[in-house]
Amino acid sequence: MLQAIGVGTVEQLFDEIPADLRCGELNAIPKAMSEMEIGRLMDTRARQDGAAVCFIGAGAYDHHIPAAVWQLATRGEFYTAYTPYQAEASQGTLQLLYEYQSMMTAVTAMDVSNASLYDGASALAEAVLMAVRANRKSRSRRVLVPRTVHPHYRRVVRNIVHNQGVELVELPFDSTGGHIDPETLAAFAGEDIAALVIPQPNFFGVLEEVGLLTDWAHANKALIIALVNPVALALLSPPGEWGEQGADICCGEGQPLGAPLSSGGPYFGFLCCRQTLVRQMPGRIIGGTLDLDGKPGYTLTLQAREQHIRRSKATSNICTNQGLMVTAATIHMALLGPEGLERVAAACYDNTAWLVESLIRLHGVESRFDRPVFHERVIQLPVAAKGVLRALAAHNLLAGLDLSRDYPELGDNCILTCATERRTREEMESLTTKLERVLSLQGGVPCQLQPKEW
Amino acid sequence: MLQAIGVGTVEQLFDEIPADLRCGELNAIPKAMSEMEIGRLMDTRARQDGAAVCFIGAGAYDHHIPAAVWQLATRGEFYTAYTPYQAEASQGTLQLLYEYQSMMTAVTAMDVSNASLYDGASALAEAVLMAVRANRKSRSRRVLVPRTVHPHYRRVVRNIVHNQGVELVELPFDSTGGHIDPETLAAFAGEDIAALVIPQPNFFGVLEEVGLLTDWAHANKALIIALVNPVALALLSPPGEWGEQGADICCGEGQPLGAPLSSGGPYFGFLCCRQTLVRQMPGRIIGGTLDLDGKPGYTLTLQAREQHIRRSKATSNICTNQGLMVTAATIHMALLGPEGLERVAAACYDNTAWLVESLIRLHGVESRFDRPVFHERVIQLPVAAKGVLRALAAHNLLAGLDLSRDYPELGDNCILTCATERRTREEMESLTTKLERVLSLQGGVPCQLQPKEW
Amino acid sequence: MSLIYQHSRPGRRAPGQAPLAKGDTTAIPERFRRRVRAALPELSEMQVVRHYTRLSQKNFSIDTHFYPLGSCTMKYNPRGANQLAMLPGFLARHPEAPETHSQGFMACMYELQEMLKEVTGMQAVSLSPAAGAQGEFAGVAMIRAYHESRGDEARREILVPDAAHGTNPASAVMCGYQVREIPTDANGDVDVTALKTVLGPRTAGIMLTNPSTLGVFDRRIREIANRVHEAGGLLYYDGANLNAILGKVRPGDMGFDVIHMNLHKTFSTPHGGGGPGAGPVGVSARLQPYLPVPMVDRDGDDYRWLSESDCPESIGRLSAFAGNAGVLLRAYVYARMLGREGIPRVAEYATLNANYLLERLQELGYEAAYPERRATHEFIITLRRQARELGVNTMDFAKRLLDYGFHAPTTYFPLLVPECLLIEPTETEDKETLDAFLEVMGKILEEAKTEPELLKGAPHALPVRRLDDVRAARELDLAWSPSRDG
Amino acid sequence: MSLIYQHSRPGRRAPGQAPLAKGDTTAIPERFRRRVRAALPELSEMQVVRHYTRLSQKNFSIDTHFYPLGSCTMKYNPRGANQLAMLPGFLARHPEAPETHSQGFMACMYELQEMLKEVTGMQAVSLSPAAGAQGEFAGVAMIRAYHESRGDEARREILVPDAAHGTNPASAVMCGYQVREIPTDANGDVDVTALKTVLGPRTAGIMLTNPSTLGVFDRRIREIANRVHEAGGLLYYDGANLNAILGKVRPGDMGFDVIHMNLHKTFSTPHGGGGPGAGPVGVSARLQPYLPVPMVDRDGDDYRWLSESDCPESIGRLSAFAGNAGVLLRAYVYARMLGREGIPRVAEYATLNANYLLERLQELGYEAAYPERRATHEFIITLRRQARELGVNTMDFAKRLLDYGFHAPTTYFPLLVPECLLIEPTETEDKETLDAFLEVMGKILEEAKTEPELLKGAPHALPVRRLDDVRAARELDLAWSPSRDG
Ligand SMILES: Cc1ncc(COP(=O)(O)O)c(C=O)c1O
Ligand SMILES: Cc1ncc(COP(=O)(O)O)c(C=O)c1O
Repeated sequence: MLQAIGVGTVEQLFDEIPADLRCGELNAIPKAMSEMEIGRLMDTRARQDGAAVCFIGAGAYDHHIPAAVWQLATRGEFYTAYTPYQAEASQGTLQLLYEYQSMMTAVTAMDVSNASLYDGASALAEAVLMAVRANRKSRSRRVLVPRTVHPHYRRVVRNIVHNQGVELVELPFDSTGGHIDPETLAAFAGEDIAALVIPQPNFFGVLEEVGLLTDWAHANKALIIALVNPVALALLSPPGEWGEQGADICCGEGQPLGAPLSSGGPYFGFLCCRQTLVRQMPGRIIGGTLDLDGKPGYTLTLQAREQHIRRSKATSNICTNQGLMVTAATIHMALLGPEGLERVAAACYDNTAWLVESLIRLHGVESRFDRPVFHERVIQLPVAAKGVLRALAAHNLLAGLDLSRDYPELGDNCILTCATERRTREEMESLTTKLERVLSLQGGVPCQLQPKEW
Repeated sequence: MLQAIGVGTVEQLFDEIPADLRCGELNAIPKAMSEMEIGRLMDTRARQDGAAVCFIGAGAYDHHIPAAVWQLATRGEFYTAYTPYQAEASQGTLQLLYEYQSMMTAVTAMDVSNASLYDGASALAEAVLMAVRANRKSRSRRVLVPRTVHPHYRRVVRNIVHNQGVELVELPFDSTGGHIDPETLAAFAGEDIAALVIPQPNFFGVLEEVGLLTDWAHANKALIIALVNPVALALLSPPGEWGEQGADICCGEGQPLGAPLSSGGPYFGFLCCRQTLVRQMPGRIIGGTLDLDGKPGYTLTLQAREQHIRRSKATSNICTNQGLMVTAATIHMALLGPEGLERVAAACYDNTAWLVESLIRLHGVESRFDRPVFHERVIQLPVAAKGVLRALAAHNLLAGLDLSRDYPELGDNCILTCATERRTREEMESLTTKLERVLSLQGGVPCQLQPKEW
Repeated sequence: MSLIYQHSRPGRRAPGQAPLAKGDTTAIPERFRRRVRAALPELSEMQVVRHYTRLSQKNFSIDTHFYPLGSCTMKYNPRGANQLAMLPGFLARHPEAPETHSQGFMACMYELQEMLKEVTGMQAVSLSPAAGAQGEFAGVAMIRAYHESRGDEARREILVPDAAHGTNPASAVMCGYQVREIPTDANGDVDVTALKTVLGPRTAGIMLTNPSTLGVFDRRIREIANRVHEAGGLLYYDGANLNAILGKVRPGDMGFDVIHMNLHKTFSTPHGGGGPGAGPVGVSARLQPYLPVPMVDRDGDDYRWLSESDCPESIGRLSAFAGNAGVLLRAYVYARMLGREGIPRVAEYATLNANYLLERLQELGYEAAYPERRATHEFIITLRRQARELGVNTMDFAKRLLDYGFHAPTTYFPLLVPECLLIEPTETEDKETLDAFLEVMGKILEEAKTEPELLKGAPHALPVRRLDDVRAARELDLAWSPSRDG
Repeated sequence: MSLIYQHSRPGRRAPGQAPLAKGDTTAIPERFRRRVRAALPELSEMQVVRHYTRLSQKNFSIDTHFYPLGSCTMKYNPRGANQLAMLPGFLARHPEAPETHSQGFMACMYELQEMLKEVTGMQAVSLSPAAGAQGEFAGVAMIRAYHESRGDEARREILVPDAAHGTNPASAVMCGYQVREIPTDANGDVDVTALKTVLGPRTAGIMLTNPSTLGVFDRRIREIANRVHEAGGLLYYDGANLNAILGKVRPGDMGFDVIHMNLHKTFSTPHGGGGPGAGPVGVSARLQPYLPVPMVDRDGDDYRWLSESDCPESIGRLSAFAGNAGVLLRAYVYARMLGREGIPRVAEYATLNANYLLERLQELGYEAAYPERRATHEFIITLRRQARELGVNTMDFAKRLLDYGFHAPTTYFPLLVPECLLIEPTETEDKETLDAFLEVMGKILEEAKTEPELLKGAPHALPVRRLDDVRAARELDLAWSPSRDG
């Protein structure tokens, strides 16, 4: 090959790089390992982390994933293909994505879906930017974001949209219900608001009065951005049917549809909207069409919205999205079907209800909010959550998320707890018993089990 | 569908079964479980068993299996196909098996290979039957089987061949060398022997004098059945090159080529032979041929040897073989290549040598035989092996196989120990240290750690 | 497609797959050493992955095609069973690991033994045979051991119906028996009159499958069982067709003494392009002492192995360890997922699908071999008329089906029905697939009349056209060699 | 191929996949409840498996095809990285698990940060951006935060060469910047004269990739860096092309202030048909305070998270948790397997393969866009002559390649070279594959002359013929609905 090129050494191929810029050996990088060696290392590390029983939800849920999902999604043909730019050589990916779009519109009752964004939080940020672009009736760049939206999501949205001068206004929550009291919106009546975000269920697991909120927004010329859990939608009214007219944009975290917890990613963000807003949508969209012989096929469409065509005028900078996760989600939804998804949702609901009942029987443990939830609940402990969670973790029980950092108004004692369909009665009983023990020890006496600070 | 058939209920379809034979509910079978539930159960059970570090070999070896092997072998197209009866719809399997046959003949230096038998032990039984059929120069049904052949294999061979009146004669081993002393064969000179089995390495890991043995057998009109470890053949002289003429039949356990330990199966038996014996070979054989257009393709061939054509006159009753394991083995060999296989073998050799040196430094621990080995060694302990192994197992170290049951002549103190390329220095050091401790405790004092009997 | 060897280049490697350090082997004496490296292909990891990925796509399989291969029970293999059998803990267990480190695995095996007892109506089960044929060997060897233990040495014959699978006579011969064929009557049942004439003091036993490989349930099974037993023989049940009767009728209740099961059929473990399978055997009380080892026994909360020393009359072990353990784990998961409720449904849907196909094929003009009988989980059609009148044979029909994306049914088996197709749709196929198959079968029948050359030249749409089997057997080409490529 | 919906029948299920017991949800008030079930397809498990198995076979992919898609680095994705990143312990870790239960994962992340620092020559790395474009956003946001922290509010412009990837200008706009395009000179380098005229007090920074997407290494990078810095701007390095220079030259040493890396390219994590990726960012010392959170810090033997409270000047978090953790694990395994020795070899073989293809394509009669230049890991040929003389365009060439089993190179990008193909063979392809590609490229050139219709009508051998993109955009069909089929 060198001969064909007409050079003597491979090094000559780099001769356009100024010699003084060339680097030496990369000494900070360890020496090569064989697959067997790195396998041993990773095995040890994975074992280190993977032992606990998880009652944390807070945006990432421990669902059963059918074995077929990842066995199919990791087939080389799906797994090692690129973005389907050459449609004729990518009908596998393209048809699957079209099917995904179909399933997501079915679940959300919206008109159209894109083919994914990075995750739920960035999907919300894109939805906010999209709403500001799309709302022809509003000239403001103000968007109402309830404090019941996941705190990380609120941060991500701010970090992304503030550069474009979008103003986010926080809506408080009702301290007994844990929801947005529709009354609080009265203060904004008549103001120019581009959009209102409604989480359903909200970060506390609590169900929002989506119908009332949607109708208020539409009456005030604001668009509705629904932020939903797709599994919850098997039981809950879908955004397309909220209020009189339905939500305008709907987004959320796709993780509950076939993505393992996996330290927070890869997951995927989904984004759906009304037909009329489709040209404002960011991300890939797949469309059905015909080939030269009139046979149906699928292709990337509406590319004029995208960065590779529109560059600085694109609806977003997104390019690589979360295709493989969507592949898994599509197979996951196909395996569960409408009834299966409903059973999963119902089992989560039931489990969490059972767990909460069991926990609040303990002395001093209370349910913090009194309104209906889906599969998460804020639980108030009689003592500070931090030490209790730490003690339980030493028993490999991750009992929930400490809310004190993000919601100081709830005090130091509240945790957010979730029991998906994967949690068994035995695990829930064990959590209850261990919590009882920890609380009795911590009622004065310092906890015996003191793993290091986290 | 019932309507099309013309019945009212599915039950009617069973109306030819005499009513009094019909069974009721199968009460001893538990109720259905979902994939999630059985997943939890299996997970618990797998965890229960999978923690130990394994220094047992004795016919099943803990090798590294490249990740690609099983990711490819479990592709639905390989995994869920049947035996390739319809050749045109099975070129994937057929070509792969042809490649497998090619690789096995390369490794063994034999002319032809079949497409697998159940395991190494049954392959040896088939080889014995084949040799008895094939040896035109011998009228006896006597086969010499050294005591250095795996004890389970000897049992399996006997259990299978005794029904056909084949007589197995045991050859003793040399008590210092652990090998077959070629001198012992003098006793059989001039006798009518159909075949001699030569294990290489033998059950003790020891290398046999394959050249001398082969030449003796051929001089005495007996066929040679080589029983070999395919990984060892990367270092050791292949059966096709033993002595002046090479072995006639070669068989063995394919597990070291890509099959996980998996409680003993599925593995696969391989069987190769000289070209002239191919019509006596049992099992599937794939041949290259041409299609109607003259294009090359692959198909099952020499089916006239097989039960589905020849019925009671077939060379064997085998039908379903171990196709998937052969798929894995083929991919495994392709990934390693000649140099990789040699590296694996050399690492095993080196590790075992290192381990043995380390162990025999302990007081009273000795290497039992003095001849060269491949990757296993008989180690003699100063006390009975049983208690020592039990104590080490309590530390999750499986130090080797107790030989007292199968070789009472070696006494109670001998174990067979193996360190494949997967064993690390740390693991070997840990075995040495723990053994030292156990021995010091058992030197009089009974072992502290007494898990229940096994 | 090119062979893997044709991508090989000297010195090419997938370096991460082997140990990076080179072990020192200089101490091995020269006379034991290999002189020339084995001619394995030399490739990069990507070449291997790409080659075998593409190669796999040349297969039909259950995951890609309807595969109505009679007697083979090509039904869907649940992916969960695969995943769970391959959990790292199971894969890592050494067959000689002590019982203390094996309780999880042994619990599964014990429970599988128990479930198989219940499903078959037998007294005891041993799991170790590696496939159906090895199960048959074990079963017949137990029959022999039984007669021998009673000094009944004259029993040298095993009776086998002419419809039997080839493994049946072959297994009997492996056990040192002579085989006598029993004819089938016009309705597909065993010819009892003929049977009576051969039964006698030389009869060691009879091997049957019921429903038979003719796809009918032998209604006189009770009578057959009585006659064989009266003659002093034992009854062997070839369980390859167990799928048809799961939860409906049990071989033990029919009077069988010994049975093997093909877990790779009835219990849906993947066929893997030709295995591995698992062929557990179940026996009535009188054969229990002879069951092959190892087996798992329960002792309070603990499981323990039964081996030669526990079972002195056993026919012994048939594989180095405990058989195809990984296959057994898959079957265990499958049985637990089906459960008590699901097991009879297997037989119901399998039978429903078969009868539907049979009925509709007859409407299309195909001839049933046994038109008066119910189909069981499978059935036979015969193309003798088409062969005679149109000059197209069963093989032509079969190959043409491939062109339409359907795997062919079993052809020319059983041997007694001329030009036959043995069709087994299984319970996991849906009606739309069956209807699509019927549509194609109708089309092919039409083609056979109007364009017979289409059938004779088939397949046309596969990676290769029809392959020359005669050439393959005559000009043996069984392994690649460097000279092959010139 | 039929849609999954077309296999659906009411009431059909894969019952083992959902909980068997029905949870009680009657306590949910009516007004919150869904009234009609979602129109998801209703299928058996086998139908799903068969549908998606067959569907997958309609794709080209690295595991099946040569895929020389320029700028996309379609190289082999080691299967080991996948397997290890999917170990149960890693999959089960909740993103909010306490640090005590995360040390294994965090160790990998920390070491990956360190390795990426070394490879890029930067001071600090944050792993969280989910893909290249999000890395760009993070990088430009840091540039903005830097200027703002100094009160340098007038800098409102980001300079972007006309050859830049579309994400560059789009990301700058997402950060609230105006974009100014910089032209390219005749040799493919940045036009420094033009650059000088636009640099000034409004310049926030410049986004470059070097080697550029024109497949050449900008030899005056030092000068560019100096000029931009002198003007008070910062330099952003689009690391999509890092594969070309691994271990040879480092963006930090070239003078860049911030870089994103596409781990799904350079570190070979699978593209998954469009993601997920990972786009970590590295920075020089002055941008370190602004890195996005979370990051992993080391404290003796323990690892701990750095979040908003530890990094008050951070641009904050860009995803709910820590980005595409599973992708990062794959990249970590890949980097460890390559090691210090293997990393420079990536650049060497990638460059060798590209230069070989470029040379041989020119011999065949193809026109290089920059014939005087060395190819880096990729290069451009232009078909402007063929388009003019033969009336066949780049798209026709691309589609015809598909017929021969090669994925097309990137077409019509970068926009400034007319009728271009951007070709990146990557380091994992072997010479035989490159030669086969060259042979086909020769053939197609011949066909273009003799049978241009073959190209214009291509592809002919794929599951579909050329698809009508215009129709797709005009008659929007973005989701299946029951009415569609009936
Ligand atoms: C009726 C019948 N009996 C026995 C067998 C043999 O089973 P195996 O292939 O598992 O050895 C088969 C399998 O093809 C069969 O169909
Ligand atoms: C040069 C260049 N820059 C940036 C990107 C964007 O990266 P990503 O697709 O990961 O967002 C790409 C990927 O296509 C690229 O090729």
